[in-house]
Amino acid sequence: MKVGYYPGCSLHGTSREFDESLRAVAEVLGVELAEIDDWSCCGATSAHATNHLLSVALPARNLALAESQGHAEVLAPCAACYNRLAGARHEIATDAALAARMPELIGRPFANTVAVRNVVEVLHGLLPTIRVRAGQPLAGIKVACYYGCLLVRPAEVCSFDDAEDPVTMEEVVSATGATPVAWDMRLECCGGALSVSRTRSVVRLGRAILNDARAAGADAIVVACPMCHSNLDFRQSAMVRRGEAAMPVLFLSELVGLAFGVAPDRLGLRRHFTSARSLLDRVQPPAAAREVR
Amino acid sequence: MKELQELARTLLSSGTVGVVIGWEEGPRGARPAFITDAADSSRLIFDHRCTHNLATYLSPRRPHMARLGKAAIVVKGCDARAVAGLLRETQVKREDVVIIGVRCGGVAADPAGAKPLTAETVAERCPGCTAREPHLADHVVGEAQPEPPGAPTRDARIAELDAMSAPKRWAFWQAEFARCIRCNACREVCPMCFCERCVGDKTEPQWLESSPHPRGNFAWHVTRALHQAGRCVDCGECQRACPADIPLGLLNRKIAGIVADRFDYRATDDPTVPAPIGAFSMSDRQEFIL
Amino acid sequence: MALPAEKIEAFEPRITAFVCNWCTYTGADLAGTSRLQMDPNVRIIRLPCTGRIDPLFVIKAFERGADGVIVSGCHPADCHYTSGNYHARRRFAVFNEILGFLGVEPERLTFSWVSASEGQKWREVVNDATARARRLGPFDAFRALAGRSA
Amino acid sequence: MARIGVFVCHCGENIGRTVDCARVAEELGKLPGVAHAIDYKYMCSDPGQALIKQAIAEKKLTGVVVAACSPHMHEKTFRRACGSAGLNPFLCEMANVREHCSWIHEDRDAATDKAVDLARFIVEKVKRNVPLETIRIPVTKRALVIGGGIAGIQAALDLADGGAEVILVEKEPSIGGHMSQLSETFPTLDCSQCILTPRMVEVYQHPNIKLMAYSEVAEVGGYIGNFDVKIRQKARYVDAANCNGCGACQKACIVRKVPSEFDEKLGKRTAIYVPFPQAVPNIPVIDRASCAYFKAKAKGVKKDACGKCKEACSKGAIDYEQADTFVTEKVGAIVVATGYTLYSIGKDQPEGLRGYGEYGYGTIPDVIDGLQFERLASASGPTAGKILRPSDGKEPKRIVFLQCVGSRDPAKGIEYCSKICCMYVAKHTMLYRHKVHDGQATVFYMDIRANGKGYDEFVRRAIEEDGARYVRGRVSRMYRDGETIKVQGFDTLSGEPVVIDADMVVLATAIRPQPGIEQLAQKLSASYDAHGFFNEAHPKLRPVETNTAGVYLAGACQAPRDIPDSVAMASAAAAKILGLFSKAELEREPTVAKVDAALCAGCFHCERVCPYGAITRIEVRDRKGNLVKIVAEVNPGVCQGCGTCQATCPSKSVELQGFTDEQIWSEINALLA
Repeated sequence: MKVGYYPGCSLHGTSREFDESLRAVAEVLGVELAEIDDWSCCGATSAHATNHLLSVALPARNLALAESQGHAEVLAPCAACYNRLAGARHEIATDAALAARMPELIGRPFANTVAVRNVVEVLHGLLPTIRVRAGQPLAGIKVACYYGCLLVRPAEVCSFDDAEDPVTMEEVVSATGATPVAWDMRLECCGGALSVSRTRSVVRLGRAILNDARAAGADAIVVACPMCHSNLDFRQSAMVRRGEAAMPVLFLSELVGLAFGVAPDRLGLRRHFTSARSLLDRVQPPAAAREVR
Repeated sequence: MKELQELARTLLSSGTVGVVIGWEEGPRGARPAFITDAADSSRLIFDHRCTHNLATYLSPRRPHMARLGKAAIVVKGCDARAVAGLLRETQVKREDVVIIGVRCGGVAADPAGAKPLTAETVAERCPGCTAREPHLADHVVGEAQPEPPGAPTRDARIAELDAMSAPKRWAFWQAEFARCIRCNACREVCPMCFCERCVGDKTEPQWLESSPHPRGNFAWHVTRALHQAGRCVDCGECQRACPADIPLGLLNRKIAGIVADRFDYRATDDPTVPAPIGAFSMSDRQEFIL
Repeated sequence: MALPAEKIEAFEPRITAFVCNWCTYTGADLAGTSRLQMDPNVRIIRLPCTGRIDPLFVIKAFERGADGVIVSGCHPADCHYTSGNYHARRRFAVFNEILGFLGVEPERLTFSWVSASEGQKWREVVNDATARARRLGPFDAFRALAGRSA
Repeated sequence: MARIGVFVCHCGENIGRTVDCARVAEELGKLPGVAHAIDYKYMCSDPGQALIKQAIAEKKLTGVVVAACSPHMHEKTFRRACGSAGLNPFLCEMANVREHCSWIHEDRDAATDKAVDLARFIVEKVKRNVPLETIRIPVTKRALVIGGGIAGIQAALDLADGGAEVILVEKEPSIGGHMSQLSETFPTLDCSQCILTPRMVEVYQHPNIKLMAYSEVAEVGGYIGNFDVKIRQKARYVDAANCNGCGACQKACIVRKVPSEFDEKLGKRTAIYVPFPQAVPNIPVIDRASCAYFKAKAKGVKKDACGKCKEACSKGAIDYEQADTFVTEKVGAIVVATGYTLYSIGKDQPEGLRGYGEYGYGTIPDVIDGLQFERLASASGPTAGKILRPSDGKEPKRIVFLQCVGSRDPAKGIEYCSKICCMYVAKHTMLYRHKVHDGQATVFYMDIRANGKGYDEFVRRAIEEDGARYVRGRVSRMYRDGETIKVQGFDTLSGEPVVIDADMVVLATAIRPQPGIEQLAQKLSASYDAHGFFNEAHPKLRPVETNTAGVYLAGACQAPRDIPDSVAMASAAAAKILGLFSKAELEREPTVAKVDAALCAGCFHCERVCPYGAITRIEVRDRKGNLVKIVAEVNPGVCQGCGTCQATCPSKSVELQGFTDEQIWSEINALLA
């Protein structure tokens, strides 16, 4: 299986561990990630806050590149990239006038034929393989799956799962041998980019999420979004109070990698701000944990 | 072949049916056969020359057939769709007919066509056929056949016509229809033309002039096409029967395209699938309506 | 096929309209009561419902020398008989495409939904159909079938 | 040879100004078959009509054409005039030379030419007209009412009081419908049962009403005035004739924990039960699915099957062998009053709808719907009128009410307003405050739609006197936090997100039609909208009729309705039916289709396109009785004369009288001569 790969800026920057773990997991699963040549910014929040047309054209350029490079589908691991790419695809598909303008705007032919996938969706499609490849190292580990906002909404764009009650991430986690917990804050806002401008709001929101996961008995939170990860991991020290245990926050690909027995180093687990040691200590065989500082 | 003959023998000698409608060897190639005596079952054949759609003999407007008793009929996949059409339009009851399906690898345009079947001799509807397996049959005999030789040609010709200006298309069809002698062979051979009294024969008022005259010819062919919309099974019999070589298959193919495009309907041998004309959808396209 | 300007002036197309009793006929009545002036080239034949309008009527009208034909009835969901217009829509969708395939200029045939309150729309339908037929000129091709030319 | 009379009207100046009427008459007079052609100032006036009558008599006319205004204006007038002169009215037609000619053209020559054309083709049509007889249909003066809620009860009583016989069919064991479940009603806060139960008893005792509870309509045949309705009476396993309603069987029943439908699953009932104490009829039914006797039988246990109720019954009324029975009734009119059901927020939804995952898909305890709250507030309910939350029986001190759950939410598949929720939520907050004095009700709303008599005052009272806190905005999420439910929403007036802690949440879920309504509508050949509500014949002028003659609507089967609206509709439907029943026979225009059995090949395309189910199949047999073929036949009582069958028939073996192929062919021919 070969799939076009759109890493976006995060996976080359703050979330390198997402990229590293994903490549390690893809290798085990026999998925070839073909990075799109000459990819550019998806537009993220800035574009659609300033110019609507631009916010569609930027993703369209990348989709057109993928199209010309022969890809039927593109994997966009970052939830924001995914949302922008899938959103633009949807908008162009449902607006003939917009579709007609696209080739001229982006300066290349574009038929809007490329499907956009996120990590949860792709891994979910490989459940049987994951079950076979996963040993038992995660047995007994409880995980809170955190979707955030961009992965499953809006419903008409992100139709791979129920926008209000998604289950795919839990199913992937189950396939790794870990146990997903039932909790309430799975879809709550993490504060997103307000992390910089209104840090206190993000701390307040993140704390509620951490507390709920902890109350549900989770040993770790699993995410599939660099923004969520950054907020819950990087800002966690401000969220937990004295006496409260830290909550490791893992990318879904990292958890799957652990299940496959990939060395934590290769999964980038050492890059986290909140130590994953408490979790790694429980991963069987515990030898794996030694590779981390 | 043996299998088919054996089956016919059993059906006749057990009294299950009074007649088996199939094909036999005739002086000019294959021809329809009506076997009423089990001993004659060995006359039955099936090969690429058996182009006739025998379903037309099931029409209740053929009383001499009814006299032969309950019928078993040999059908190719395309013919089975005609039987389904008759069932759908309550002309035949399912329990009144035994359907023997044969697996088809395409037939020749001419029942006298020599072996083997080639891209030159194959009937134009056969290449790319999607109905070679008769699902409706009570018994299916014979082994799976290879794909018919050759490539589909009609869609390209239709596209060519569609690309012409209206006056050019008009001239094309007028030249074709000008040859029509109103012999009604297209109608008589058609399994789906089972009306008691064809509108083409109606007087008081006479909507369609019945003499071979350009005006009546045009009206007839438009009306025939319209009445076939969503009903034609593309068995090609009208075109084969036409002594004037009018490309009726082209027109039929065009209609099939229209109903597929607009109503998502394709001829099928499942009689429970309702025909598109006589039904409607709230969301039918209406781009042609102001 | 377009005619030179002076001929267009002189030519008065004959247009037959088949309309349903409840919507378009009443809409045409409203155009009358509203005194909406329109081209005098259209003659209306009243049927109960578009469901009753048979493609044979259209063929016959062309055979008899009509230069244009209008078929008009109730908007979807407004049919007095619930669904006659839906059946007509399917029937005429196919008929229209077949005629086109056989080389009849699509401008000869006008299909419209005109409700009882759309007198204004009826005027537009009439004037547009007349203008189109005027532009195309007499339907000589069809008349030639009968061996007579206009 | 035809002898047609042509009468050209000037309509004062209306036609005469632009059309040369004399010339029209003169031109028409030259046509073969026209025996008489004149013009006159006002054809519709008495002297004008006299001219027609006189000509019919003197010139022995075989047909009349009046070239005047639209037939919609005066066709009836002139046909009546012809009829009174002894000419069959259907031999008279009008040419519309006013609306379609003189009023829309200015050029006198062009208008006159056109008027001649218009009259000429109508002359050709009339030549082919044949005398037709008005169709007379006998009327069975009995009505069927489907549904025994407040709408059905009101319709049945009004009809019965008006002297008509009524059959009232109710699918539940008792009549009363949703209204019997309600605690108090807005805007007066009078007790629902107190006003309803006397009406229920009245139904039971009315000599003109035959009540068939625990029954359903299985089949409907026939047409206005003459419906044949097959009704399935479901087995109660209790002999209604012998039961005296003592209740001993229920006391004896060993299965005591079946969730009660009447109490919206908040209370329990026995396996043999009457839904509520005031049920009408007061005859129990055995719920086979939960009955110990039937369960044991199903497992094959022969001995020791329960049978406690049978032992307890002193009248020997319990009959385990009872089976469903069918009766066929003849009725002349039908009222549909099947009411509503509530949308539920769960995950499993019918096609086109979505549940509320953001509210936990109905998995959070103490999130209930409006009808459940009614049962909690009802003195006869499972808590005897105390507001106690279902999970732990504690009294909730903080209740959040949500309006528009499902309703007005296209994302969930329902874009319409459910109409009654604004009012009953206000009522709920009042009932709550009256019962829990220190309780705080919070209402999330989008708009308040209180547009009835005394309605807005009622909502103001809830807010101003009973302290309900109204928050304008929607709730985005709901989740449990220990014993509390966190309700997270947005106050659009202050522009702030809000989180409210609640002990209980009440959802005003959307009103939907009863399940199975499509099938009923199909049996009745009545149309319904995309949501399954019955369509009225005209949204303004015929609000309680359907497009199928003789079938009427009352209550929430047509759209969300409150009690006053439902009652008004029911009385209106009853009045319509009593009007229908006041005549011995119905008269119908003979514009109906007729099949030529000799030509019909029996393809039944006509059957498929007929909007009214007017096509039936009949057998054609030869003299020896052998079946020749099965052909179509039109029921003239059902046919409404659209003619879709004729245009569809490939061989033109069906003809619409008044618009035959011959007539239209002649019109086309004459028009383009």
